[in-house]
Amino acid sequence: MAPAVHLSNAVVLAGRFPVLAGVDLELDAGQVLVVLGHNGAGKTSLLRLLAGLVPLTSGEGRILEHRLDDQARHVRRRVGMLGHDVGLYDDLTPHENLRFALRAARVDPGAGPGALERCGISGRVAMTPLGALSAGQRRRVGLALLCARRPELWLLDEPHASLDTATRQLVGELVEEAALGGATVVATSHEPEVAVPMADVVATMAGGIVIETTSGGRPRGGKDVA
Amino acid sequence: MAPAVHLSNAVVLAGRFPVLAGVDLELDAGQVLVVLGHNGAGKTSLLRLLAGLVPLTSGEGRILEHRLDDQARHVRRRVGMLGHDVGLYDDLTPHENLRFALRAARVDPGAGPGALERCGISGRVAMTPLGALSAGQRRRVGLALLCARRPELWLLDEPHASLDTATRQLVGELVEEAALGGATVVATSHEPEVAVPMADVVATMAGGIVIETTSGGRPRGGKDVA
Amino acid sequence: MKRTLRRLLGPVAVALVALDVILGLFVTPPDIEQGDLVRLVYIHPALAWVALYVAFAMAGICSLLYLWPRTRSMTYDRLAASAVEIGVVFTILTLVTGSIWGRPTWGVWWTWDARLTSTALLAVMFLGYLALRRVPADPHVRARRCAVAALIAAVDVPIVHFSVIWWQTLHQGATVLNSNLTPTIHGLMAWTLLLSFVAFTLLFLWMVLVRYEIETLDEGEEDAELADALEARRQEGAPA
Amino acid sequence: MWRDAGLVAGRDLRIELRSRVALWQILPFAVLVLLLFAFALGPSRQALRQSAPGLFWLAVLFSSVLAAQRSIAIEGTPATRELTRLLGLDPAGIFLGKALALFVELVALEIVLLGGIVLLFHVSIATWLLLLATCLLAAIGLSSASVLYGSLAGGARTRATLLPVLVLPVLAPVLIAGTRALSASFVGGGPDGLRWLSILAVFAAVYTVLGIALYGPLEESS
Amino acid sequence: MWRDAGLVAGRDLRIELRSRVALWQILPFAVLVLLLFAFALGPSRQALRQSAPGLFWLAVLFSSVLAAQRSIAIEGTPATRELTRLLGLDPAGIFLGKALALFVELVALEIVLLGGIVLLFHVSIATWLLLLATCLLAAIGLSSASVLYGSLAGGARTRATLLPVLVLPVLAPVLIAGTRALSASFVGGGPDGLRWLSILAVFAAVYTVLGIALYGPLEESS
Ligand code: HEM
Ligand SMILES: Nc1ncnc2c1ncn2[C@@H]1O[C@H](COP(=O)(O)OP(=O)(O)OP(=O)(O)O)[C@@H](O)[C@H]1O
Ligand SMILES: Nc1ncnc2c1ncn2[C@@H]1O[C@H](COP(=O)(O)OP(=O)(O)OP(=O)(O)O)[C@@H](O)[C@H]1O
Ligand SMILES: [Mg+2]
Ligand SMILES: [Mg+2]
Repeated sequence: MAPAVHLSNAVVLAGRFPVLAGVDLELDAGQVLVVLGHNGAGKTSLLRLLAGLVPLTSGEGRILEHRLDDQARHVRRRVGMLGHDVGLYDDLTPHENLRFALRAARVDPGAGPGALERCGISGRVAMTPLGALSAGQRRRVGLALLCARRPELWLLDEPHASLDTATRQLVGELVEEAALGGATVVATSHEPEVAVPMADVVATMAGGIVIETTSGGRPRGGKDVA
Repeated sequence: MAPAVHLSNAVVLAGRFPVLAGVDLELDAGQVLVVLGHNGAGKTSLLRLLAGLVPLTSGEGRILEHRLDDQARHVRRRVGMLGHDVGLYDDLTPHENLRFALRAARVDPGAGPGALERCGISGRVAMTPLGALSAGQRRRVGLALLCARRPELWLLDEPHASLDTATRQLVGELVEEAALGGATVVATSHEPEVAVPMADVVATMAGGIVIETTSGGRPRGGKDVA
Repeated sequence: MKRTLRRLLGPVAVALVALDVILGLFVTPPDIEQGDLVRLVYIHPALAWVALYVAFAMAGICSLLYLWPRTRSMTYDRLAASAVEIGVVFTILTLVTGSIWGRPTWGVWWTWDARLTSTALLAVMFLGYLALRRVPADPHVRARRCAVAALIAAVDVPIVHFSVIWWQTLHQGATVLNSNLTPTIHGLMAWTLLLSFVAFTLLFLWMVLVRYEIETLDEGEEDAELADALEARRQEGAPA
Repeated sequence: MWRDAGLVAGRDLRIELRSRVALWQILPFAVLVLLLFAFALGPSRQALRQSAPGLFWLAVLFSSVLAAQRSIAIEGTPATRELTRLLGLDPAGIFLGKALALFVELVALEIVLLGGIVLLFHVSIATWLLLLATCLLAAIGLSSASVLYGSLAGGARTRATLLPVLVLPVLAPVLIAGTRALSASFVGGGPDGLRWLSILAVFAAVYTVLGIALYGPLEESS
Repeated sequence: MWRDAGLVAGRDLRIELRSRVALWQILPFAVLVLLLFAFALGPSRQALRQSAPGLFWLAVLFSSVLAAQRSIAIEGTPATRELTRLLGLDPAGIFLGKALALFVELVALEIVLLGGIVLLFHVSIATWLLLLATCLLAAIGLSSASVLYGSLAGGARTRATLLPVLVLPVLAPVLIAGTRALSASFVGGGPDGLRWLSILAVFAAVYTVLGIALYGPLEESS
């Protein structure tokens, strides 16, 4: 089977600055990759490339059988991303946001309330416009969207940031569930203590390239499925 | 000496919703308080109240000898805050941003470059408009501003979020330095492992009030100065 | 005392307006030139007076009182808002009655007369204030913003007034101002006219007070609500 | 495509209903523009009546730029735009949906403004059918072009200032043709009006087709 | 106060120099508005020349709303506004600084637009001094009022649409007086021009004073 994610010598420019300077990466379906690295190493840029949101300047990229250079649209449909900013509508409530997003993604919107509930958004909070929610609550809604949508490639940019202790554990559970279900997960992190245990592979980035790849702490059970 | 921070039964409304539902708090100059609590507990709201950015609906508040209800302007001048969003100008470079902010705060702008350097912003990054920087780099610039400005009350909203391992340690150092210099520090956190060791007092919030106050892990050296 | 005054104000205002209408419609004679149309004189000028002078002055003064730190209180904010809201109604009624009157007298619904133009401009200013008021914000923030907006608008009123008057007179259009009315006024008509001013001013004040009371009622409920809300908020922390 | 269009139009109109921006901000603005024109041109009734059709369309144009800005603002931050791209909505559907929502608002706007010029500028309408066709076709053209250009400008941090410069020159044909067609519908010049109407129709068709075709590649890049 | 004003004006102008929004977006918009007026009023040279002063000021007004929006946008997100409040800048200084930066841009704009109407609308200038005074006084009034209202609307998420409705009615006297004063400077009517000039002067003075006095309480809250 072809790998779920394949990058070779991928270069991405922002303006004239190469945010990615030749990344090689290969992941199978069902694997969990955690990306570490100093600030400005290019982790967010890598996720955005994998999501098909920025064009590849040179090098090669294939995500879930689609080429990144000319089939980015197909890539995007199958990818779910939780960025530094969740990107939902401030004027709509979490419920309405999920309803819209799930219908747009052609997923049964019935899964929305359950997912919100699971991520700890219920009652009053689920009825408050997103703009009024706290930082952590917004991220929870973003997580709930992923959880209800179940994309084939999960891209999580510092998924633990802003979440409280209870929800942090949930992130681990959701990632494990997704990987067991055959999805590929790429997460960045600045907290190796919590992130490495959930990874099959740990990549360390610096200066726009991957400088080291080691194996993570995920129990073998995960590997078997992949 | 009067306490640096004194709140009694402080209530703050956002719209009709009580984000703070009666907070009691007392801190001396030179003390470090770490605030823990679930998402939506009211940590950010507490910091914004202490900064004089939101009006007190009922209860009493005194910050550095100024009443929060009618002297908020004086409070604001003496407070430095690092929020979820740093709030500097995206069009200006870190250098220019610090230069403007320090001059506005009537501090010698000469301290800017040193502080940036210390927070790991130098060379190319210091010359790139803020809007192009990575999440962690932006927070570093925010930290550098505090570090150069040396306010009397530091308010840090999840100071460790988005920072890489090296800079995380720097946060602890800066807080310790500020406290030794007589400043009061209030920091929120979702990572007790890193935050509690730097605290004199740890307050746990839930549902808009402080439900528990314990002492933190800061060595007694800190206490003596206060 | 205040209460009884307010209770009295309503019936008195309504009774006076009714009296004015009866006098205007049935007792006073029709005009030689304008016929029964002249009866609008017992409504329209009074409406205009209330809309432009009473409402704007009230909004301006209340806003000033709000901004002045010593007298700051949400009461003034609410009063100003009520004055503007009711003022908009009166302004629109002025425009409508004026247009209805203008159609037979001038042959057009509208003419670029100084008074008409400034009325329209002030109506838009009122609308701007209401638009600002609808912007979601903290009540105190909103109160301050709106007070400043009302004050700026109020300061603009004389400037608008003079510029529009000069604008119009310099380029005299084909306007028939109502000077032809003055000679036809006789005793009873004058009294009815005077009555209309008093009646509509009282009506305005009463409506403002009612509007204000509705808002304070909301507010009063809010106080009760606040206790509940505080309790509910504190419970959020309890482990589920 | 139609399903996505409905979804997007529903979202835009729902946010509009909640915030009432069009009602409280854009409509008063449109009326205000009419007043300002009168100030600029002086109170002479004759001059105003003659230029009424042009002023009507100018007011529509400026207000529609404002409405387009609101329509972009609904998309929110760059992060929101990215999320929409990741959801895999059909770009043609997004375009149609946003254009539809804008079209509804523009028609409401035109009705109010028409009332305004009839009252304020003393014009009377001879050919109702022509008027109706002019307004509808123009609204289609305006909304399609605005949404298309809105997507061009929407990514920029300076979109509040960029959008008017981009979109107004493109809308100039609507202004010219609309003015002529409206004049014709006031004085009752049928055949002349039809010619201008056909320009409006072509404009509307071209920008709707262009929008459906180009919205995808555009969003791709922004 | 003056020190802070200089600091703020410096920041605004520096950001402007870097982004060139005024140059590349607002100026073209202003010229465009003139062209659209020409389209809307038809090709009659006589009519255009007569309405040139009014159209000039309308174009200035619309462009200055755009410039004011840019001036708010420079303040950036709510977080940026909060930071500014925390830095303890003197509110009167902030007001003066922002108004100064806007004034500089508006004067540049007026110069270009004057060139525009001289070329497009075939007018010639009789009294230069009156022209100069009109333009300067109007620019002061426009910038003060716009900055003041900008701060009112700036906190709102819908400011792009809210600002025009708020500020344009208040600016109407500038339009009227400016138009008349400009007409006078074209035909050379001195005394009449002076009367209008006095309205502009009063307007400028009132709004500058109000701004200095009220900016503090406003920023306090928003
Ligand atoms: C839409 C059209 C009109 C508007 C907006 C309008 C507005 C006003 C305003 C603002 C006033 C001033 C009130 C005051 O100073 O106390 C006024 C007064 C008056 N209007 Fe009108 N008006 C309109 C049409 C007319 C017409 C058509 C007539 C009759 C031919 C008329 C007759 C009067 C009279 C008799 C007064 C009071 C006497 C006076 O103060 O001179 N108005 N109107
Ligand atoms: N237009 C640009 N011009 C110059 N440099 C740029 C530009 N855009 C991005 N950069 C640089 O590219 C890097 C972006 O990295 P990226 O956002 O991927 O970092 P990251 O690894 O996610 O960091 P963090 O941990 O802070 O989130 C930063 O160093 C930034 O300064
Ligand atoms: N206008 C509003 N209407 C209703 N609820 C509101 C409003 N504004 C804020 N809230 C609620 O108040 C709380 C705000 O809490 P705050 O932002 O202080 O949380 P926090 O402790 O900082 O959380 P986090 O850890 O997620 O940053 C949230 O529960 C939010 O839903
Ligand atoms: Mg990042
Ligand atoms: Mg928070």
